[in-house]
Amino acid sequence: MADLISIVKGILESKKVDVVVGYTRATSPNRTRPIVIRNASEADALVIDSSCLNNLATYLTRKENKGGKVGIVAKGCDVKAIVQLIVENQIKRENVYIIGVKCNGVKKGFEVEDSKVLSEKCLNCNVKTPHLYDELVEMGSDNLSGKDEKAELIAKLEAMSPQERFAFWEKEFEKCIRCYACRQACPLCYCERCIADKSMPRWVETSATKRGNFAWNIIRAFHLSGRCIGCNECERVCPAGIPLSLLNRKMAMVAKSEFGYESGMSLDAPTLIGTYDVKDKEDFIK
Amino acid sequence: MMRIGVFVCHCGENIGKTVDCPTVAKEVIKLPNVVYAIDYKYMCSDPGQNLIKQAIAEHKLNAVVVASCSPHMHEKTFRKAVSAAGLNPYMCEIANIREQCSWVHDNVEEATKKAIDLIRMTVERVKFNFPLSEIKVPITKKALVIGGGIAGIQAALDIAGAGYKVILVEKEPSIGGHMSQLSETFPTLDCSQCILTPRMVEVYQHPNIKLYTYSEVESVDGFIGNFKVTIRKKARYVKEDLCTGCGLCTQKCPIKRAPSEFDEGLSNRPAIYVPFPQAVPNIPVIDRTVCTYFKTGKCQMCKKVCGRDAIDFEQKDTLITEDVGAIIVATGYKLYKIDKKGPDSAVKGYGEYGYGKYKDVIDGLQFERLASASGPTAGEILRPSDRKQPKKVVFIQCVGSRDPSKGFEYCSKICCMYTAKHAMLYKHKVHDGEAYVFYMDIRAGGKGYEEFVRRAIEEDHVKYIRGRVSKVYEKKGKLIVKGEDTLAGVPVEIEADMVVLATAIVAQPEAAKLAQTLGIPYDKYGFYAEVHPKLRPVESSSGGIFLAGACQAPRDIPESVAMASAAASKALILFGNENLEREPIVAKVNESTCVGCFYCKKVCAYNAIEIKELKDKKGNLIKVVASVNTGLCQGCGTCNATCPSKSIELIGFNDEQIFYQIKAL
Amino acid sequence: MGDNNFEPKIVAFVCNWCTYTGADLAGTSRMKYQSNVRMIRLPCTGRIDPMFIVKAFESGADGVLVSGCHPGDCHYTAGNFHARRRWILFRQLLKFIGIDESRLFFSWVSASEGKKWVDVINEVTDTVRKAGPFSDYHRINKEYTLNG
Amino acid sequence: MEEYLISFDNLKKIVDGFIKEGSDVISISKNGDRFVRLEKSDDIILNPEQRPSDISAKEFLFPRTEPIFFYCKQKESVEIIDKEPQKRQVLVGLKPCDAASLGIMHRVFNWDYRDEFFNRRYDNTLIIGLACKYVDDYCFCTSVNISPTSTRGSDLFLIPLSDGRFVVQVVTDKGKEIVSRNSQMFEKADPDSGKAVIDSIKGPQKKFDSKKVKEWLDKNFETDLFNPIGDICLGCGQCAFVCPTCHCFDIVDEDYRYGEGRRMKNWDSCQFYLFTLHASGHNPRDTQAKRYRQRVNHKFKYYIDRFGEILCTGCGRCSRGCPVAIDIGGIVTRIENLT
Amino acid sequence: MDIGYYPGCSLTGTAKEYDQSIRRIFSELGVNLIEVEDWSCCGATSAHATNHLLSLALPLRNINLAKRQGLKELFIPCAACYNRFVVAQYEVNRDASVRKEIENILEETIEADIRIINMIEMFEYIGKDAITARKRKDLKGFKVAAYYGCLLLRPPAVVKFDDPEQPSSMEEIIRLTGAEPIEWSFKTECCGASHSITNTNIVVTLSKRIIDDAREMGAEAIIVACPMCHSNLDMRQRNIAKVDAQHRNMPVLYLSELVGISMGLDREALGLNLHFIDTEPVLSRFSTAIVTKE
Repeated sequence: MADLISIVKGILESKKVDVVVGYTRATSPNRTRPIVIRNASEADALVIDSSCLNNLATYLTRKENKGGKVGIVAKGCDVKAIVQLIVENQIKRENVYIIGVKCNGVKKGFEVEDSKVLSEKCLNCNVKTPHLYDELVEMGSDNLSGKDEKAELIAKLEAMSPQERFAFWEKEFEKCIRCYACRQACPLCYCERCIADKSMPRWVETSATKRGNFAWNIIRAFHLSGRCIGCNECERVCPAGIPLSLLNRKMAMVAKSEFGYESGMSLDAPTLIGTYDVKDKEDFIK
Repeated sequence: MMRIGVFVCHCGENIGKTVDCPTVAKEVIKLPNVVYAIDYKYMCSDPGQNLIKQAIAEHKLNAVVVASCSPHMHEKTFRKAVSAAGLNPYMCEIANIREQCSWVHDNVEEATKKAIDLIRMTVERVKFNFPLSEIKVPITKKALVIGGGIAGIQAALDIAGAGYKVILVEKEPSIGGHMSQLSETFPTLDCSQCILTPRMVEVYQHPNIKLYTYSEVESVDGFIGNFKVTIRKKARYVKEDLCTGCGLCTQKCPIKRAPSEFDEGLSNRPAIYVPFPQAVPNIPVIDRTVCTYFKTGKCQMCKKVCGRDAIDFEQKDTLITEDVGAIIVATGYKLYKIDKKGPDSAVKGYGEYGYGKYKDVIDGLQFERLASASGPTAGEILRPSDRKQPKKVVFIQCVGSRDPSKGFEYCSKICCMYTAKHAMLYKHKVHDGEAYVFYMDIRAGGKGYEEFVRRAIEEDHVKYIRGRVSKVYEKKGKLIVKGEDTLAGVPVEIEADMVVLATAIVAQPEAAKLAQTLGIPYDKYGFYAEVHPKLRPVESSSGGIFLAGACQAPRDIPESVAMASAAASKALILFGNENLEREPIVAKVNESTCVGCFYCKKVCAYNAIEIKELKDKKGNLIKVVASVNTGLCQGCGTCNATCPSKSIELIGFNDEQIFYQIKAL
Repeated sequence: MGDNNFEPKIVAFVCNWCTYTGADLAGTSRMKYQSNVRMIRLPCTGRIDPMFIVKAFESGADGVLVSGCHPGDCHYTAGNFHARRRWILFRQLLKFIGIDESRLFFSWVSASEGKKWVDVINEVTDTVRKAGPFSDYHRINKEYTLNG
Repeated sequence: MEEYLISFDNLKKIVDGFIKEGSDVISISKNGDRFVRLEKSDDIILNPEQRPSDISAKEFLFPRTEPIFFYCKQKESVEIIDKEPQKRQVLVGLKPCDAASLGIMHRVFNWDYRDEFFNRRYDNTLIIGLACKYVDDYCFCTSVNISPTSTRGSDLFLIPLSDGRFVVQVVTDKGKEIVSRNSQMFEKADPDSGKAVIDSIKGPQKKFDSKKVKEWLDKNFETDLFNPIGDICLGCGQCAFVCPTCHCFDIVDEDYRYGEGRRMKNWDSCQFYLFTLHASGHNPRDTQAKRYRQRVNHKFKYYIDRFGEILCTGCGRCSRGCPVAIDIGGIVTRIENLT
Repeated sequence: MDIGYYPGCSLTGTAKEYDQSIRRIFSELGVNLIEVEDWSCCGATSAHATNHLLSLALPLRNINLAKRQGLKELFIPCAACYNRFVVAQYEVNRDASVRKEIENILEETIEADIRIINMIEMFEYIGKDAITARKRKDLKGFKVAAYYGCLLLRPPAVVKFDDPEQPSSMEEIIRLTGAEPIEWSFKTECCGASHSITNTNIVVTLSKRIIDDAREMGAEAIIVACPMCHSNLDMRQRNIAKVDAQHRNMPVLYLSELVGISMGLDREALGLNLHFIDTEPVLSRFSTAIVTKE
């Protein structure tokens, strides 16, 4: 397996790509951050290890990058996002050069207490080796482990009464400060003008009121239904610590159970919304 | 600044009885932007309408809400009224306080409250209405007729006769369709070809008709009044302009044993052939699947003998595009071929009847050829296996029809009649022969039909047995037909010399494909669906596309012809206008915010969403966005609801209108 | 659930061709049903945006009904199929957030089903009345308001 | 400066006093992510090793959203209704970097326009600071004229002693008043009783000299220094929302119900594309790099120009929480190295 | 592979060899047949003729038993039983009111979603490769007539199995053994089963015609997948011989037996010794060899 830096140098020199998005060491040594590399000489800054949490696919839909040829370092989960972006006409396959990363899971965070804990998104990973790539590199493994608290929580919520569930979310959404970090970090929130910023009419109240927060979080979750690829970036970046992945995962579960659908897996699979089956379940319709 | 007038209608007692209209008027005048409100006995009456017109003038209203009956009743009336007063008709909205308020509630208090709410909501909505004008779409006054059978021929002649151009496309080398294969026709027993051939020639010679035979519709773009059609003209390997139809090539062709499609395989034809003597156009075509030259690269006999050097082995398919305003689909039917059922065929079989296994078990069309003077036996009834005259012939009806368990649920409609005809023709030609017919019911609804069947039974002594046949098998050179006589309640076995199966009428195998090309719906059998089974029987749900003949359901000749003329008149009605006018309720894209995810395109049932590239002055691509073809858009608004960023909105039902309507709850 | 004189506020989003016409038919046939429902007419169920429902609750609705043409009868051929798929997802989402079957209803009512419309409306109204005011949503609506 | 000693229990008693008299007592939450109102004094956490909360305490003086006034639409007129909120509140256990921030923000809210909403809260707020023993890669208070033991912004300042008691430094009259009101809870401390502890706290080592940084910024508005940051910055603005000194806000009118509405004041961030987007469609800060430049300049130049204060207390929240690990301390350090 | 097994009464009596051969070959094929515990009558004859509800309740009782045993598929070799089970399932799934009635009778809820499998489907289910893989003898040249009878195929709308008039699935299984199914017209002709006891001469005439046609078309033996068919065709040949001097015996084999033979299994083990018509004359050429499981 070729090594990351030489690959990146190669594709930059051969003009296969204009830029490469990858990871580099951040200020604190057990943390990495994204970096955009424009010429081969900078490539040495690249690193790839279990602290590479970010889903870099977010950068593919950036105005600056659109149209151009972009190389990207992508774990399996990130590749799902890339696939979904291609399916949704946001990028062209031929314009993205995927340096896939064989990944054994990434750390929950950079804080000491998290450094041995496996990120939740990795627990049920089905793409340790990416399902689409142009080159493949190894990440190497430091045996992390974690347990799927969210799954338990979802089950717990489902068991609750509607009122209890509502109360739970009221408490969570109340924290929302509407920084929209969840949106900015999401690789699939590529709208140029988010509905939350639409003012005529104002579907989502600007102020961080409870009802505004409900509206925002509901529409966010719905717009990602059948699209979210479960990279958990939204939750990771939420400064208010709202467990957004609960919503995304629940909807992914629905997509699976109702339609046997999983997003980001295939370039030619039809999208979930935008298609229909005459036999779709309608037991809830009178 | 919005100046809204509210007009509350009593509709006599209909509304007034349960809704306290004066109070309603008093209440709604309090609403912001409502500058005038009045109740009146009958708003839809002339004085009522004048009330509105005057108010518009006197109070400088720029929007109107009429609280009355359902918009389905009088929306148009009131919109006309306001436009008469110089207001844009789309600045008028209806609050339905009759069908959905006064008529369905008893309690005056509740009904009145509800009426006020409904009006308030409508007032809020109308604030975000804006003037709209009908969309005008020009019409190309030229028709495409697909299918050169009797229906297609009739439609083409009617439209051409009215002075409009017609393109007639037929996939076979000659027009004429199934009717040209028939011997005689029920109930008059007049010779099919004698009545059809003149029509075929007329088509060929008509100055307004452009005929493309051996051609198929490749693709159809556009919409009512403005279709762009691409036609694939298949290579004949014969130059039509040079060929005189002398027929020398067909005589000299060394290949003689290719089964004749026209004779349903009961006779053979050469590799270069004209399907039948009266074919229109009388120009041969080379069947490259059997032609020696195409197989081995040698021979070229036809080329050698052709004095006009009309043979062209190099000929390629050509694509022709035509602009038309209306399309008439007349692609006809096929007979259900038992032996050739595809894996996905809806039908389970009838293998037990031995079709394809026993030579002398044939279908209806094959019998037509046997009985036809132009057929392989020159009209003599001789059975295929040994060319002997069958003395006992069994006709089995409803083979595949009316059989939910293993056939089609539907009735093929014409079998009762043509079976009677067959039996009759047989008896006329074989006087000492016996004819048996197994039937379920006789369906002879039609002018002179019942009488015709009676004649078969009473004058020609055809033996009708009511019952089904369980199997046909060969024993000692005879075809044993095992069946049941349900009237006598006994099983019957007939030792027949020949068996004729009235197999089901089925849709053309390519029907679904063509439907998708045209964008018209079809039923589970592949028959094309009409918009309304009673009131709009010859219109498909796609504007400007009409149906004629057996492509829509099993039809006999008179019906097909009637449908054809009906479809033609539909096209002519269209051509009677310069422009199409349609409601401006269509989607509109906000290009500045659209990111081109094209979910809107995915959900659009009318292919109304097109991909548009935005370029800067230098012509560099800025981005790709959706754009709406207002000709195709039908205004369902599914795109609007689907668009995540609300960058596409349905004019007339846009987000703001609904938003504020909800808000005023 | 609470006070007996509670009258639920119910919004119905309906398509123009089937349900709205069906509701008209109920009227022309002088059938009677409870007066709580407020209709919002749209061309097609396909037009009904999930945001409408959120907005309805924000505007104080205690229950929301979505109704259109039976599958296969859509005036726009497939609008209701797309709508149905949308609802399958959205309904589950709202349910997960605590807005359940006692607040959100779906039905197919054709132009000829005046009777069914009456039954649906009465059933919906009764269910919501039984469930009581949608106090959860009313509560969050109250935040930062004059009387909140 | 007066110094006293107080036991944790007595401190709690005082806090209970506040609660009883109806004041809001605010302290860090159990999981340390943000500040919350306390039910009872037992919930107080005074842990000098505590990492700075994810979201700063500023929301108690400058809430993420607040109504300015309400209005009712009549047919022709609009009626305006003010709502007078605000009771007394006590912030207990603020780190020096947090305590200082409130004073810094006070400047901007009392400059060309006196923001009554902020001031009303500010005047009604008592701040009890706590010496800080936490240091990580993102702390740099010492580089912005603050130290883990500086009393800036506090009314009372607590220095934890090994025996569980606290040295209480009385910083302001507000603080004095508390002491005198609860004198029996305090015992006089001999001078510099906290000194030992103070000396033992090193704090983060100085990363840069803010003067040099400003000099450079004064000269280099046009620079490509911020481009690499622009490359990766998501423009999510969480940095501004967690920052104890960021104070930009946006004002919107909301018809929260038919005929009734409110004028709201909401947090905003210069990192948002919409922040400077003109109605014309033109955007003077059209790239993320420009937006980030604005952030740095505002904190380390403009604010100093106007108020002589750095608009940063080195708490490191923005960098700790940044989704893409952009480290403002690091960047400013790099700037210094350029000089 | 575990699969539910409902033998039904015939297979414990007149059709013992059917049961025997089935158990033998499927153990060879590594299929574990789990017999439904406490299974009861399927209601094929009397109940079916006298009491509609009972005729549904009986099979459904057994289905519920099977479900409770955690079975997902139920293999029912007897065509009559198979037919009853499928019909019962169809009825309750189609008509909620019937379901209610039956549930009241059974005093338990019905989960009729178990998959019912007949003899032929069973072979298709375990896979044709599995069968060819276990083949030890090629029965090449062995001309046989596949006889389906009525119960496997009718009513078509309910059983939804093969073409009711012109079935071909059994032939496909037969071909796997190398034996050669002949084309004939009496595959689905009535053998008179229901008159088997009450009106034997009807059975004689009907069965005779079937056997005659099979022979005329060149068959050496008839293959069946139904105990009723077997007893009629096998047992009644004696009576046929009485009315028709020319009658020559025609061995009648169960499909399972045929497959067993191709597996080279011992004929006793397959129960061929229990037939009325000696099968040796046609089978002798495929010499026996006891194959022990490897």
